[in-house]
Amino acid sequence: MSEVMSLHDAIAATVHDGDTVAIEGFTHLIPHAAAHEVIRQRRRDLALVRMTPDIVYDQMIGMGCARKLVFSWGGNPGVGSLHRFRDAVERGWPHPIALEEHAHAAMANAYAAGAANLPFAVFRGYLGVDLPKVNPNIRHVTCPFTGEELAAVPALRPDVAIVHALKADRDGNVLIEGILGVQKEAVLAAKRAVVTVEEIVDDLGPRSPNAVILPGWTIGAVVAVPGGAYPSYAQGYYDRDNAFYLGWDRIARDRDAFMAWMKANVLEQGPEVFARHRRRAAA
Amino acid sequence: MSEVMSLHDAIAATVHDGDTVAIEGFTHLIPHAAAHEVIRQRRRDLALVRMTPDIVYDQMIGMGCARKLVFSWGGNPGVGSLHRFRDAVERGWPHPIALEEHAHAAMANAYAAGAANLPFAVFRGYLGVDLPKVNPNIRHVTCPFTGEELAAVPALRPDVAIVHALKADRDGNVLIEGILGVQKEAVLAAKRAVVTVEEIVDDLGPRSPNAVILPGWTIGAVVAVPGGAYPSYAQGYYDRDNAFYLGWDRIARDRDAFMAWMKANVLEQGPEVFARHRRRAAA
Amino acid sequence: MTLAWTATEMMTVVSARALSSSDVCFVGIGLPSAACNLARLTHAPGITLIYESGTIATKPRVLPLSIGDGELCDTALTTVSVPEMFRYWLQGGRITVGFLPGAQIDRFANLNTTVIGPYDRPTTRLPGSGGAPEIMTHCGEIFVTMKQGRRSFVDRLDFVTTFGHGEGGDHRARLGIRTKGPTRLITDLCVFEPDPETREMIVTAIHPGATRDEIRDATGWPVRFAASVAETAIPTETELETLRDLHARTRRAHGGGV
Amino acid sequence: MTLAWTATEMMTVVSARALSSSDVCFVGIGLPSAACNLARLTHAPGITLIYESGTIATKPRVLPLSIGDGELCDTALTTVSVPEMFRYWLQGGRITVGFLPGAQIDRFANLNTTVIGPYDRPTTRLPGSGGAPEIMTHCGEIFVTMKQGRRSFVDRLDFVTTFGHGEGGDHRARLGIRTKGPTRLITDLCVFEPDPETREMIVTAIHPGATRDEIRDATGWPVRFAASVAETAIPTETELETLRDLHARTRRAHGGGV
Repeated sequence: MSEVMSLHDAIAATVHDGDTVAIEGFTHLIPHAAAHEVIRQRRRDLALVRMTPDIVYDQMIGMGCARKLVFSWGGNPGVGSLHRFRDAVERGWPHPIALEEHAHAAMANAYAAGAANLPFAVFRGYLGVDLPKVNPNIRHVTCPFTGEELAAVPALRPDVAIVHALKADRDGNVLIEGILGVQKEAVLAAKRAVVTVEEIVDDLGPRSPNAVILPGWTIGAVVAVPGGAYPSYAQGYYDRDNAFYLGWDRIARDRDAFMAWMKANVLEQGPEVFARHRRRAAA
Repeated sequence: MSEVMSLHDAIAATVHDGDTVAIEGFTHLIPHAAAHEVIRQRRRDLALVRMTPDIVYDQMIGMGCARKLVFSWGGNPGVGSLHRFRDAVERGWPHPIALEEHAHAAMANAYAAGAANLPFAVFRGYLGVDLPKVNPNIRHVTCPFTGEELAAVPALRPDVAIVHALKADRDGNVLIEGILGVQKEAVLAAKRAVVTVEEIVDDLGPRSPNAVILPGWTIGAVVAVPGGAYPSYAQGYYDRDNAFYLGWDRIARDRDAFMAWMKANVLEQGPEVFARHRRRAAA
Repeated sequence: MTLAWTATEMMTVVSARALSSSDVCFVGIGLPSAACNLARLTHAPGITLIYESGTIATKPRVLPLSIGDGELCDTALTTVSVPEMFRYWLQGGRITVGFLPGAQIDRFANLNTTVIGPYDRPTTRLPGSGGAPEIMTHCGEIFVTMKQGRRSFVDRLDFVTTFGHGEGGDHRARLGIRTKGPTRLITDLCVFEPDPETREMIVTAIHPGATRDEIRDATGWPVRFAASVAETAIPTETELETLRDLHARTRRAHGGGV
Repeated sequence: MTLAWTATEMMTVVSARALSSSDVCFVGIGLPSAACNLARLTHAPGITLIYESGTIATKPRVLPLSIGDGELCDTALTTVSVPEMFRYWLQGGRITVGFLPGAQIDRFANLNTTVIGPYDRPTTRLPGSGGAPEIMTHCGEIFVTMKQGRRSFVDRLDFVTTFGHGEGGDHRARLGIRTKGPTRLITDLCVFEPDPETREMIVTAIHPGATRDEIRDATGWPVRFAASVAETAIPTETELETLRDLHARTRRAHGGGV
């Protein structure tokens, strides 16, 4: 059964220095507020996992939380580079970062394998490309029926998954709707999970019999953080703030500008600042 | 793009003697009307595939349509044996039938592998049991990371999948809701697919953004056959006729009683007889 | 001696008592379904029931007659596809207790539901594996429920459909299986539990009215009894009433429809 | 010479023309998204658009700014999870055309989006693979769209992120790949198509206003021209109006929100 608690307590209880942490979200429902809390609590030596590391991971890398990044596409979507990520890879600032690099197909299959308690994922992929030369975690298996060689990667089994969802009921059952990404797989693959939601309701209400739901007993902690996905979006609650993504490019380009922004907007704030974004679309 | 056509024409165009045919449905949405059409068209030498062969496969086996059965549980759910299936296996009537026997986990994974265009499925299973001794299509792969041995079975790639669903729109996009079974996987794994539906509507209407839908271009033919899942059920249309399942035991026990029933209720009828079951629950 | 309850009621009540609110159960049709819902309606209101048709956290008002009744879906938290059920939920290790029946069982709670006689020329063709082989290895523990008799409680299975404790001892561990396997075998006469060392199923409790001789006569291997054998507590009024109400509700709901 | 359209508009229009109503497209953000929706709004109303965020048969009223805008989900037939998208839809072989960009491309349309410089000590770290390697092998065919220049059209890639025609000839077939790979490379100056034998990308059409010398200057390998090189038809009024309306609608929709 999941526990409803404060974001501070949920992160403090769940995320430890050195953990492998998947903070997931595919454009939609990226848990910015939860990631800020991890930064505020000064977690170190994290192995960060995500298919599409974008601004939140740029922030965590720039603030020195990460020793390693497991990923398949690292950029500011529609804008360009992640400057803090590049600064870490190209110049080792604030410290060097190890990379385990994959393609999307590998990561998506690896999360699904983790959720299914398999040690590895098998798929058709990585044919003719250079990534297997630099990533020893890309191997092969042979089909025992056809003799065909297929790509294999280890299942992703993070210590912690952190995702944002639309709403939860009082038993901590969480509803995700719209663009689903790999959030369900990430939570089921992880040892522990924190889910932030736009709201906690008495009843999830009328829904498809096949609604995408994470039952409360698959989650460690559920936290209401209205607006907690901003500047990404929560379907039916608020839209993506594209201007923020554009603006981030300028902030992140410069180490000092970045540090100043993080101090003013993350270190000296709490999750309640996200509430101003809730239901903006509806307003 | 799927074509809307008559059940006779859809089966005539899609199912050929010797084909591997998956007529799927997991308690819910079993395509009885379509299976009857296959029987009426006197298809022969079919390799029938289904996780849970029940009455429709008992009928097809008893009518001599099948040379082989690929399955994981063959019984009359909640009632007992499938007598026509047993008569074929135990006494070779009307002719012997080859068995390729699996467990549910293997079949479910094999359909998913087929839908994903993989040559085989890998899962944790078949440990310590006798089935691998009698089924050469149960093999093993070794995890290239941990050395663990896992079970492997060939992907299911039927020539034809036949399923029943709730409704389709005029473009042949098909909605499935409620107990989903492996129908989506079976259709995506097959070379050709026929879907019977309770009704064809102008618009699928308000639904979850993540509704389970088979787009028209994944299906060969869509046919409106109201009541076509009877005596199984269609959620929101009519309930399962449990008395029919109980009654089938008596009919199927005896070869003559079976043949008489099939003559009166299948060979001399058409799919329109199923219409009397439509919306019985709602009436 | 005439009892105020049937053998099936006794088995159902004993099965229900073994469950708690924190369990996540993989439920089969028939007695397991009655037992799980009886537990939910009495001492284990928080129990999570999952049926292999994909219905998660379902709270049926009446007992389903098939593994995929609409009632299960209507009252579920959500319903997933069968491939997802077997991958993320069963193999994913999210089930604490599974219930299994068998046509044949041996002293190590291995089960046969495939054939009587040789596989290629069976005298009786049974339904086959279904989900059982992987339910047995992936659930935290397994309760087996079967009526006892020499034709079903056999010295040697005709076919090992489902691996319980194998040859006993550390056989499960040797195959890399980390779950407990069959921890209880609940019959109409008694309860068996595995010997801590040999893993042979031995009698640990006898139902009121049953005798050791009856149990011996109904078992196809030389049955062993634990050093201390309990007498099963009789069904309480609440247990019996709740169970009978559930069955009556079920009959009313299904009776009119056919 | 001043044209009545921009280079990007030309690329978009040429890309759109290559699509038909029977195509199922795996659409990327930016120019491919504009081209696919332009095709849908003009000559290919039946085209099926799929974005890797899971949205199937989407009909966005305005262009999405990210691969997972709410607009894509709101106007989709349905939206599936990312693992399902990569398994059942992309790897499942259900996509006829994919669009890919690259930071670097070579004469066989292999692409680099990983690093400039050595992998371990890059001078420029690029975003990485994303879906590209498997989009390139699983879609029926691939259109690559890139502005031409010597820094991007290179003799040798720093890193092969995505395998196009490899070393040319039957290299794809030798790896067991059955799809066509890059069948068009659409630039701001011209259109390349693979030589039927060598699979080297050769110029088959030149956009109005562009010259062979311009193309040579902007290509880091000794560029080859087909025996017969066409001139790209100029954008029609309908094409330009529809495209500009789409962009204007997009600006209005997104402009006010931020």
